[in-house]
Amino acid sequence: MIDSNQNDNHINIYEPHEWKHSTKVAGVEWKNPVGTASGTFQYAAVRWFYDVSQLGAVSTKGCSPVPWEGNPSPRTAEGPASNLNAVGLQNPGVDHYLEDDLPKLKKAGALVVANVAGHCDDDYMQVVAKLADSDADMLEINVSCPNVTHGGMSVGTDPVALSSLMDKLRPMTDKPIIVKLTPNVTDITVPARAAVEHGADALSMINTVLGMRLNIRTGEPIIANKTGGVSGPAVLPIGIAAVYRTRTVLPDIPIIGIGGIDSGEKALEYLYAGANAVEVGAAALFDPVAPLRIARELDDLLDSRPELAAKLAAGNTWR
Amino acid sequence: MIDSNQNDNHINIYEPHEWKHSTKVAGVEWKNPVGTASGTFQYAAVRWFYDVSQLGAVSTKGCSPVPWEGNPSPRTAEGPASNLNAVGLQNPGVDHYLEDDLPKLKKAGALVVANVAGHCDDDYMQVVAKLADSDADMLEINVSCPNVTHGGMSVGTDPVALSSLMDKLRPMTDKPIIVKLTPNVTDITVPARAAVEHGADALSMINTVLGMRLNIRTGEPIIANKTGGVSGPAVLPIGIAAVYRTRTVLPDIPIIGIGGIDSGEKALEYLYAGANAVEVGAAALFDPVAPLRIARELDDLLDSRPELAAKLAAGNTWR
Amino acid sequence: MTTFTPTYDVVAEAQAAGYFPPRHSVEITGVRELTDRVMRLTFRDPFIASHAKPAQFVNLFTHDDFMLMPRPFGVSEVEGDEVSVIFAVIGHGTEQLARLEPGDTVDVLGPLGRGFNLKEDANYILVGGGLGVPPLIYAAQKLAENDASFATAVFGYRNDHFAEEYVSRYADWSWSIDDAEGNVVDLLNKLEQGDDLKAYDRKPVILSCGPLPMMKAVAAWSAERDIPAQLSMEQRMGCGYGTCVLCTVDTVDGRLKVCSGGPVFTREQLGWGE
Amino acid sequence: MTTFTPTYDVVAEAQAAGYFPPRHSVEITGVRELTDRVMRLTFRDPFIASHAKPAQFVNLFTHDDFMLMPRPFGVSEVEGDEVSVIFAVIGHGTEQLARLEPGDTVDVLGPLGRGFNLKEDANYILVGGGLGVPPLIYAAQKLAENDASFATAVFGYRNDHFAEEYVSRYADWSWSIDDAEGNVVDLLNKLEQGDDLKAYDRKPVILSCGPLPMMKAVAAWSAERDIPAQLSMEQRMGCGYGTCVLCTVDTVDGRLKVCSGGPVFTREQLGWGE
Ligand SMILES: Cc1cc2nc3c(=O)[nH]c(=O)nc-3n(C[C@H](O)[C@H](O)[C@H](O)COP(=O)(O)OP(=O)(O)OC[C@H]3O[C@@H](n4cnc5c(N)ncnc54)[C@H](O)[C@@H]3O)c2cc1C
Ligand SMILES: Cc1cc2nc3c(=O)[nH]c(=O)nc-3n(C[C@H](O)[C@H](O)[C@H](O)COP(=O)(O)OP(=O)(O)OC[C@H]3O[C@@H](n4cnc5c(N)ncnc54)[C@H](O)[C@@H]3O)c2cc1C
Ligand SMILES: Cc1cc2nc3c(=O)[nH]c(=O)nc-3n(C[C@H](O)[C@H](O)[C@H](O)COP(=O)(O)O)c2cc1C
Ligand SMILES: Cc1cc2nc3c(=O)[nH]c(=O)nc-3n(C[C@H](O)[C@H](O)[C@H](O)COP(=O)(O)O)c2cc1C
Ligand code: FES
Ligand code: FES
Repeated sequence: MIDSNQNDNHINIYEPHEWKHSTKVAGVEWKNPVGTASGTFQYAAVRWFYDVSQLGAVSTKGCSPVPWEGNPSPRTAEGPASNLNAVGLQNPGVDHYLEDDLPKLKKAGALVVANVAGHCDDDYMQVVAKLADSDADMLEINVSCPNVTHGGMSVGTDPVALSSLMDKLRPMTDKPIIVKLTPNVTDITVPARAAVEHGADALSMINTVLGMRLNIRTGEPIIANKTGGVSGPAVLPIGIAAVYRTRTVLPDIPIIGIGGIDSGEKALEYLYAGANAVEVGAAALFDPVAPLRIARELDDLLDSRPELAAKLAAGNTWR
Repeated sequence: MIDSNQNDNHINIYEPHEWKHSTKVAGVEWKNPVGTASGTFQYAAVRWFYDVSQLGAVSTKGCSPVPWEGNPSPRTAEGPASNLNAVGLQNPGVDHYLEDDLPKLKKAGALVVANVAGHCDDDYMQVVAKLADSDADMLEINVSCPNVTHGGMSVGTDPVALSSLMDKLRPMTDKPIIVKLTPNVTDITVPARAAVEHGADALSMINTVLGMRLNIRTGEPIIANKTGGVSGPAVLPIGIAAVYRTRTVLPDIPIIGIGGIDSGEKALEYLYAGANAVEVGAAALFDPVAPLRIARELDDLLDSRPELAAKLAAGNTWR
Repeated sequence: MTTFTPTYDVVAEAQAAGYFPPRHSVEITGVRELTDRVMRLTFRDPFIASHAKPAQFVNLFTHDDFMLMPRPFGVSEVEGDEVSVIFAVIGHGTEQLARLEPGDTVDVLGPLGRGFNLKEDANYILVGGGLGVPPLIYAAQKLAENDASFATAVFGYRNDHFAEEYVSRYADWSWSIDDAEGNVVDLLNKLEQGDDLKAYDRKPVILSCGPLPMMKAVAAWSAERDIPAQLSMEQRMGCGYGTCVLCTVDTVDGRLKVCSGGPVFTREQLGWGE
Repeated sequence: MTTFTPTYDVVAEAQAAGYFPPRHSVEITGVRELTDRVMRLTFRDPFIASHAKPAQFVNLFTHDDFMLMPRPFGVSEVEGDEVSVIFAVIGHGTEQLARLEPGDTVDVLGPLGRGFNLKEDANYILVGGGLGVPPLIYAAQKLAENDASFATAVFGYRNDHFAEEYVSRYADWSWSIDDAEGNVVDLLNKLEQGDDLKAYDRKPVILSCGPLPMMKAVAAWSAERDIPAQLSMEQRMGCGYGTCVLCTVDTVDGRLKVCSGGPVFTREQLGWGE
């Protein structure tokens, strides 16, 4: 019997750990390259499972100017090796975020990426205005939300709309702005370039992929919203391609790779594709401690890759 | 022990079978709603495994005006619950197709969907011209190939280019033309409408999803072509959403659902999403007889769904 | 290759560090088919056994990597360090769980959610329907430990009364009905008429779990009588521990998470039967 | 839930209908670790056992639904109705296959591809490197059945000579070398000088399988001496049975499928060593 599976290599994630390999995203140092992905991390839930300060960063749930109630239930369905979601960005709003989540996370020692949602440009501006003076370390603009300023399409699918939104947001804050891109476009390098040319300090990708499941007993959609966003292992190759292709076009912009990461090996694959860091989403739904486990696995994998590790620590990338 | 798994319900696919539930696609009757997807079916390989006349249809490998040598190897990699491919449309050309594959398939009693590939509009026209007088039952235009007439992008991503291509092809033949769409677009209903408004008799979707894998031992892409197309179970929700959304916009056009089908249940899910028929791709790579097994499973599932079955047989759909 | 399951004792490590155990692997110790497509599965898990409260649930995970999402089930009994759940085979996940055999392992996360509030000494009327019954068995089991409270089980089944054997071990009184005979509200009315819902001077409190229409009817029934009602809800879940907001139910306080705000909500919270 | 494996005898059904068996489930009867991360796996499959030719291969499938693609391995020995393969653990798929135990099942499709042409009575010089060795063991086994032909095994290993035990059962002469000592071409030269590659009056024919650089060197070596060479190639595969064109190799006749045009190609087809 050969026993080389990574899961059998006992990593005790609860033991104090000296992180060996840091990264830098838009000038901000992360103690390791693994963060959580927005919408799959709530401090109030995760704090019972591990010390959130151990992560490279935490990207918090998309934050809107006022509380949003999101979509009706059911909000989720399962795909092969994936999860579909249609939360509809339910969140208690930016004021609650500033009073509750953010101070708690900062007190807990987390590096906080505040994810921003909006249904129109003004929504984004209101949230960014309030976050500008906050303790958030970085802002992540989720441009996958349906946007009424731009006719219902998401800003992320329209480079002109994205440019104009960035022109409004960029002057509002000195904090690093990460633009989080949707894969539901013909060519992701187009909005990527628009975002960067209009002031983005970094990009993160991918958000969820448009998908749907039906119940074959009823013949009807499982999710009340009908369609949802696919995430989890199934989307890994889509995310890798997005990062790699964007890196080819934009050699210098920091990129956070997201999509289907459930192991240190897959996080590493994103780094080889040209990412400076990664965020872990759905894997945390299936096991609360997944992001920390992945961070620890990656820390060990980087030991034998000093060239890559050195590049990351310096704020550079493999490609 | 409960034993209700469909795989334990013994279906002997080699026994003669009277198909109970037919479908109609653009006026052409299929003896059952399950065909093979282009590129995953070669008669010379499959004939050893089952009687190909038992399928609803067979969509043959993309055919070009002259032999194409395709991409260098390696051409494939694995994703979670998926396969990535970058064949680059290697095929022996339309003349060989007309002399060899097509007559053999017709002699074997198959209903043949001839898939057409092209790197420029002229390629497509040459192939369609030759197929127009052939024994092929339907033509399927693969508009996911990179196209030089339209600046290297695939025609499927550009509704204007697609319309102009269809305007050229439509007058060339009375055979039903199926346009096969790529999911790598912002909104698949846009090329879908363009195709239908310019003469398509039916649509098939989805082609493969853009993806990539890297080797973490070398840090380099696994596939020589770097990126490839993702297919197999992982893409199921993406294909379902494409069919459902297109059906919403185009209530009457026949649609062939493709993507991630590996069981009768998943084929059925596409029918509920609004498809008139389905094609099975990657599942046939993992088991040669998968398309026939799926057809038999679906035939049984439709027994208890007389309303759906009646609609399909009449050329209508669930939605 | 997402097997999250470590082969070492991650529960002990987590607890030693002051944290709640993550997903971990446990051994199946018992499997029983109670009736057609209804299974009782028992696994060894000292942590869950000693912490679970009635109406709390556990996430079970299949070994099939196509099905990564949690399958939540209410704890239905605890004996020593063994935990039982009772579930219906309704889809591919429960089909796979139904195939497990003693000695096999399964991944689990829990106990999760907020259980029933059983602090008050009362006559708890456990109104269950179908696969809402299992958590109420556990409520009866816990109530049996408290001499000052009573448990009256009022269960409705589709046909076979598959859980009577278990609930009768613990409940002070146990009644049941099936679809051929009527529904649980019919049964409640009959019992009320026969004075069978009274337990000495104890105040009645309804604990209910079952299909939505049944629970709404029970809520209305209890509202008419001004009996407090705690209702355990079901919703498709993404995580089961409060991190994804995929499992909401509409309440008078807005959309709340079933997995961490519930699964138990009061009639007032749901705004039902008023 | 894509388990393609029926629990009934699909092989018999396919054969009865005149077809080649589809993917089916077989029982593991033996597992041995030959050296660090090199395993020998034996399974019972009367069909493959009676049909496989040397250099033909079988697709094995993992039980992990993340890894749906076939893992092709050359048949390395057949005894009765049992078939053995020898493989290196290089990735997650082979890791999982290495964990199988006797009594477990595994899905298989085969035998696939075109094997070596052994029709001519000759002295077959089996030149293998690393994990190219297993199919050559089977070539030796088949050649041992023909008194008019000889088999001279010339194997190169990285370090441990893990397959000598098996090949020595069948080959008429068996030589090996490892990286510390040199490569197979060094060994071929040495054997040639010592006249050890001659077998009476039999014409030499090279059968080779191993890493690409080794096979190219062997092709050059054989071309210089005008010895015919059949080379068994490796390529990432999608289907293994000729339906997807994912497994090509560049030949003088264009890009051919390794799985059905090969895996065995002549030196001339590959245009090597001319
Ligand atoms: C708090 C809670 C407690 C529960 N307790 C029990 C119990 O004690 N006994 C019992 O038989 N059932 C119980 N259920 C329902 C049980 O979780 C589902 O029947 C089960 O998850 C179905 O899984 P499947 O793979 O067979 O179905 P599939 O339809 O194949 O599952 C697909 C996805 O949908 C989810 N899903 C499907 N149906 C339901 C449902 N009714 N509720 C929640 N998620 C669903 C699955 O979890 C999975 O993520 C409970 C549900 C919740 C939320
Ligand atoms: C005709 C043929 C015969 C073979 N015979 C043997 C043998 O007898 N012994 C042996 O040890 N190996 C043999 N191989 C190589 C063997 O197939 C791979 O080592 C194995 O598939 C790797 O699987 P993995 O999951 O561990 O690797 P992963 O890298 O995790 O696999 C990912 C994908 O890549 C494919 N892949 C990776 N490496 C190779 C490779 N070298 N060749 C082909 N596909 C690959 C896998 O099949 C899988 O589809 C043969 C290959 C071919 C084509
Ligand atoms: C339940 C859920 C909620 C999400 N909510 C948000 C969100 O509020 N803002 C956002 O930018 N992305 C959101 N996402 C997308 C994830 O952050 C991530 O981009 C995506 O899930 C792909 O990564 P994964 O495959 O690791 O999950 C959400 C994803 C899930 C599964
Ligand atoms: C190896 C391979 C080759 C393919 N070649 C073609 C092709 O020539 N023409 C085409 O229209 N689609 C081609 N496809 C796409 C499939 O027909 C199908 O649309 C896609 O794989 C999604 O279906 P699946 O998930 O069932 O595989 C190919 C797919 C694969 C896997
Ligand atoms: S299931 Fe994730 S918050 Fe409830
Ligand atoms: S692997 Fe499919 S044709 Fe060779």
